[in-house]
Amino acid sequence: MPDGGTEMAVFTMAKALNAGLRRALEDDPKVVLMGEDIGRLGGVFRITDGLQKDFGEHRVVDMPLAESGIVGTAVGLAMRGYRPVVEIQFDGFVYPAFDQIVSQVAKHHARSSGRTPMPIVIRIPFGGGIGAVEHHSESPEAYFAHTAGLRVMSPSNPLDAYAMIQQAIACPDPVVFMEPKRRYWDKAEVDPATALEAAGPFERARVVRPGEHATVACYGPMVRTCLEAAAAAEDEGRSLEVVDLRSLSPLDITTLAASVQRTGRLVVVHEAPVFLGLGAEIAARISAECFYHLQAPVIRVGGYHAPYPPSRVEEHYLPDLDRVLDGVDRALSY
Amino acid sequence: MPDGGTEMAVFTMAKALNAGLRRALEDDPKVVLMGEDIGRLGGVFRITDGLQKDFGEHRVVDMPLAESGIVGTAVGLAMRGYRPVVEIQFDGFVYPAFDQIVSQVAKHHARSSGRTPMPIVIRIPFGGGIGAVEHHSESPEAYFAHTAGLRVMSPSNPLDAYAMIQQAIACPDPVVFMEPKRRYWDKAEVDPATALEAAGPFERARVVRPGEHATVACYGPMVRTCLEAAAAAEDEGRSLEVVDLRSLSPLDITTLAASVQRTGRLVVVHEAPVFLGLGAEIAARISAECFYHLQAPVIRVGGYHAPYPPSRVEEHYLPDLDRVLDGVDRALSY
Amino acid sequence: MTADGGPNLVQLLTPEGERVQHPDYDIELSAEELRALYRDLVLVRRVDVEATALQRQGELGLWAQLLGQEAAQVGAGRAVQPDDFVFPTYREHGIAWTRGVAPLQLLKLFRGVTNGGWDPHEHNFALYTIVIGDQALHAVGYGMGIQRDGTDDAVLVCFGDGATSQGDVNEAFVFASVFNAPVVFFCQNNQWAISEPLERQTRIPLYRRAAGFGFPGVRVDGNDVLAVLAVTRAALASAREGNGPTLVEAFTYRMGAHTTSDDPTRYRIAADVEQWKLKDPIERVKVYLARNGFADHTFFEEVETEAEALAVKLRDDCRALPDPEPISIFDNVYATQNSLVESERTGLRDYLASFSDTAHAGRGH
Amino acid sequence: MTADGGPNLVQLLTPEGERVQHPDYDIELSAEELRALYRDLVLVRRVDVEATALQRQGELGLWAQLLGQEAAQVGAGRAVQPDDFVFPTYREHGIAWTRGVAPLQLLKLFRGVTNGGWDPHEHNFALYTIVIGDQALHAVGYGMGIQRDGTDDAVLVCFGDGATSQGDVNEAFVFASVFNAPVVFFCQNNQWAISEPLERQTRIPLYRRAAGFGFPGVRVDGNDVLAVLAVTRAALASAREGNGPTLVEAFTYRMGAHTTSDDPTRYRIAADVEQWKLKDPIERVKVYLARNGFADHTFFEEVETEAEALAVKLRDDCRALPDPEPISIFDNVYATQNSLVESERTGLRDYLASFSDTAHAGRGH
Ligand SMILES: Cc1ncc(C[n+]2csc(CCOP(=O)(O)OP(=O)(O)O)c2C)c(N)n1
Ligand SMILES: Cc1ncc(C[n+]2csc(CCOP(=O)(O)OP(=O)(O)O)c2C)c(N)n1
Ligand SMILES: [Mg+2]
Ligand SMILES: [Mg+2]
Repeated sequence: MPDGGTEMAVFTMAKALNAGLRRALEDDPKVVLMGEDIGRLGGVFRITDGLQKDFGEHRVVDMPLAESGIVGTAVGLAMRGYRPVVEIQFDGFVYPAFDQIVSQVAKHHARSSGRTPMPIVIRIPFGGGIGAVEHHSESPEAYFAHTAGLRVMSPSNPLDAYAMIQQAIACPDPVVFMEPKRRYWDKAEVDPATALEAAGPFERARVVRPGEHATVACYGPMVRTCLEAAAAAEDEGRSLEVVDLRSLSPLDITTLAASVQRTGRLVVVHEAPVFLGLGAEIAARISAECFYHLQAPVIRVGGYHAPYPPSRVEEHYLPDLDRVLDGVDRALSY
Repeated sequence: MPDGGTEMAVFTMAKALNAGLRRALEDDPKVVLMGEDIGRLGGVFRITDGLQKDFGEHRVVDMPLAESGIVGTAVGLAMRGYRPVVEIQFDGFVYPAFDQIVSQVAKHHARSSGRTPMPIVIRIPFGGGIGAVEHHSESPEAYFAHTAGLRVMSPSNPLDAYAMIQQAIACPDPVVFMEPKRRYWDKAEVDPATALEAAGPFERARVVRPGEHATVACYGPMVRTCLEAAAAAEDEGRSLEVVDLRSLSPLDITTLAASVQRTGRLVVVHEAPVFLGLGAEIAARISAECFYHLQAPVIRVGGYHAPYPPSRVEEHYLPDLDRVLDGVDRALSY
Repeated sequence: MTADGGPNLVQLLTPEGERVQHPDYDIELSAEELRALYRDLVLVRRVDVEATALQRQGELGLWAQLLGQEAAQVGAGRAVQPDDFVFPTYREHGIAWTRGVAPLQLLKLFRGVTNGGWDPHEHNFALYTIVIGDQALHAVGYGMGIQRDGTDDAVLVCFGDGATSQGDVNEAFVFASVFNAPVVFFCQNNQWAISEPLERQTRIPLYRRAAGFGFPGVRVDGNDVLAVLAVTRAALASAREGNGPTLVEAFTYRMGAHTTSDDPTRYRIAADVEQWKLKDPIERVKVYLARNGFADHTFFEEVETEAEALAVKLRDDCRALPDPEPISIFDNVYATQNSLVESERTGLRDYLASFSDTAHAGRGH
Repeated sequence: MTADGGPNLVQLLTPEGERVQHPDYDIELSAEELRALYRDLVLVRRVDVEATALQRQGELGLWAQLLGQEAAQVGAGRAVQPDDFVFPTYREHGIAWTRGVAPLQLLKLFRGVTNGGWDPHEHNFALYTIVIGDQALHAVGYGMGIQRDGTDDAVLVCFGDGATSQGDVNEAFVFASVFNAPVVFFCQNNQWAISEPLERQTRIPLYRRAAGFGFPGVRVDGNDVLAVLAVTRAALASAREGNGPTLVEAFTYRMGAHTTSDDPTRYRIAADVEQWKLKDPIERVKVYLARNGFADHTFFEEVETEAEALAVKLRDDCRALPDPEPISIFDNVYATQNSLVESERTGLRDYLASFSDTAHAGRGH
């Protein structure tokens, strides 16, 4: 379970999210947290630890066990002027709420000609690598990114987690906020006073490691994996530029294309299945925007077209350092 | 409303589907049709017209108004050895069933190590162009194609409709069967005796018009549009090859790549939003597989990243002949 | 299920226009108030008839008729206070009327010039919800907002008999009862969900569903505007007083087709409809008003004239409604600047501009 | 909500091991049958304890303990006939036992070597369902299949108190009642949905939910194996006879953590658990057997020995379970040949083969 960090400056991602939520609750009395087990328990990942105690049961609400109900009531609260922040317990449990998300949350602002914004944040701990049973390791982000009206974003580190959760809550658009659960316990120095500025606008991708020979685009849990791969590649004399996308809808194609125009090669990495995953859209766009610059096709490294497998074999499903480097090899073999 | 056709050989797509369902009901006593208003009314599009009368209320079942319930009970019937064919009334009403589709229908065969197949067909009249109110004109196929365990297919003409619905029902895999509702009243000659053979395996794309200068890939409602565009292009001296994908998951990339390797150019057309639509996956794959053949980036023509608009403006949302030709122009401008 | 609503039906005005008493519900209305209700009923019906005609003339893509449900809607709508909030389905033209939403606003949606139509906050009347049942949860969430605001407003949410099968509606029952939310669930049981009779949704009267969730349910004669007003008022008062939700089942009948796209002759017999004609919601009020001297001939004629004028104006205004601009497709997809939308908007703008030079709008046509 | 289950609780054996009578439910069991139930209870608890230990030792990724719910599960499981079909949640180890599913099969899922584990058709026991409530609809559909087959089988579907809030469970109530499906809804109300107490899901006793949908609901002492057996048997018989669904609420308590990942000290007080310890489902049977001479010391010892042997074997077998082959990821995604899966399978196979030449499995490590 997450370590709160003893020094103010060192945060796990879990603690950073907790601190970000706390700030949002303090800053705006309209912020309401809703979810299963987020009160006394503090959520199964303890992201909301202590918040119900400090802000009360009206602001941090343990909801009946029904995701559609949670998101649907969040819509109603938003109509009444609240800013609901919904926690979905695990990725695989968001689907009962799919109708409310796709037909209501995503579309209501447009339907109302801009009169009724839907400032709802839907937090989803996502992805695998934690040895869990079925439905606890999925990466459903493409469903949401394909849905107009939703923003989709994913932090990869404590600083972004702290800043982006606050930005997401402040944003009048609905945001599906994909939290890389296996990175919840990753630590980093965060200075709350400057974090928002340091993180920058949430719509911007970030070059987290500059390089020359190929660009690696990734987000959420895969950023650390790709950084490790880039470090390993350096030993082999290959210089990889790693881009943390941060925003999955919209995509910051400008930043990514600028990188690819320099390196001439792109590998996209995510845990979600490759088929119609984010990598498909990125490959389609970059193949068009960098048509004369690409020296190799865009290589996609990701999950397979199969249900997420039992945990004893998940390491073969998930892209790891070796698979990323294999993708880089393929990109460089052209 | 659909015309039954007076000659045996001329079928509207609606009638072809009706005839295909009738054949399936006759051939296999385990086939059960389930949906809203599919009994006496024959469905809002009359696809099941007369079937309850002829096969009884146990085989053609008017279900309570709840899509999750309909799909969820279909799962149970499948477990008991039945072959449920579910009608979702309109595209925008499939989302309440999303959890059952994604977490149960799609995954159960794998979960059970192959012991319990899910031979369920989910028929969805989809797409726009019929002047309908919100939620009645959507193209949600990418959500399903991204989901491992589901097959997704879409017929574009009466012959395929007649054959593919039977193939889908006979298939032990779950099939999301996307019916292009605005083509329900398109007519064609169908010989029921030879139709299944004529249609060929459902996993295969079909070159519906050969051409030289560019390939246009499409499916469902857009096939007619693209054929019309190809005819218009011919007047301008451009020869377009039109490929009807038919199967959206899996994609018949072999057939498509063979075409693109000849023409050097590809335009993908669908009504669904471009962002993470099927065109993204096709562009990503073809850009890789035909890397040395493509003389232009893959051009995608499709719906916009916006909720489906009110009907008085839908003609500007939907790809039409001109937008297809504009896409072709762009492909040829490289 | 009894066609007459069974022994527990709350009724204050019989189909014959007789005022009857009920032990639990009563209502005192002045002649003026009674006349106002009658006027509502007539105008609402006239709007509905006109809209149906406009659809036949091709001015609307679709219309969902309320014929037969006027009393249920006017009764409920007039029970609601200005600061209360109402969540309608797609058939709540009568309630819309009571919330001050101009009929033309409703037509916009069905004509296809908008997916919305009015300002929900101006009227405290949400946009029509087409996905069956979704709004039930919105209502509960809105009610939770009221609880947090500490005001004594209440919420009325409409849905049909068919909607009671949806998971979302039942989840709304759970959430409302657990949170004791100030919500009145107003179910217009018009006996049909398109072609499916009530028996496809339930085997017991719908009002009894509420007991399974621990809150009261009442069945009221949905064709009796007085009873609906009284029962809904009481339910709203109970919500306001902190007693949580109530389910009101307005027992009525869909006299018309489901929508103008529907053909009810395929699934129901004319005799049933004839039987319900005898329970017309307007006729009984007219008889009651006339018989008791609450209104005279002139009044009835004035209302007819007003209705006619309303219809004429509606027709003209409807025909004059402009189509949206193509580029409006991208309006309000997001509340903030969005690079994807911007690039697609620019794409469409440029594309459209490419035609403006040429004489014809396209090459293919 | 009363901690003792309230006045309508069906009980045949008190916590003190006293056999009591109930006007509506009774059961006659031979000494042998009673001993068999006791044996079930003890073995099932022993398996649960062993699995919990295996999780602590790192052999399982997770375990969902049934501690405290043995009587509910054994009672229900023994009420089911061989040709009936059972739909479990993820905690139904006791019912699995009664269906002849070897405990090792259950462990496979929690160890992470499969997402399933046994042949549902061999045992007429569906795979565990993790998504709360989904299986309720499967059960109704299965029951509709039974109706079409014309056999007199019935279905038992399990879910928890938390699950009663899910739309799917309530839709299952609607569908089962409308189609009069032969389904027994078996709700183990263990008072908790992870950290949320019952009050988060309902404000009235759960068995009363059924009345809202028009079918009977019964609350039974879930720690009383005799009462659960009697009530469930009656409900199944009713389903078989064509009377449709029944909701059985087994009033019990989750004595352990939600799963081995959970820490209940964060949300509940030890005193509550202590109170429920006095209602232990096994102890009361033991007292009853001993006091009435239905079993002697030797029998109790034999059962202990058997339990111990079972645990030892389970431990050994669990440790010996092989991990799946990487390439098995692609097994059974489809029942037919699929070009996408084939190409990805080939890709992974080639990729794995690329390492087999080199001494080390990868470059990074
Ligand atoms: C989720 C969903 N499924 C299906 C439909 C199509 N549909 C529109 S109205 C309707 C029947 C609704 O019946 P009821 O709830 O009784 O309301 P009524 O139309 O009778 O007022 C159906 C099935 C829909 N709009 N939404
Ligand atoms: C749709 C869904 N949402 C959330 C979860 C996470 N979850 C697993 S068990 C559980 C609580 C279930 O409570 P209850 O139904 O009472 O069953 P119990 O665990 O007490 O046996 C939750 C919230 C889930 N598995 N599925
Ligand atoms: Mg109705
Ligand atoms: Mg529980």
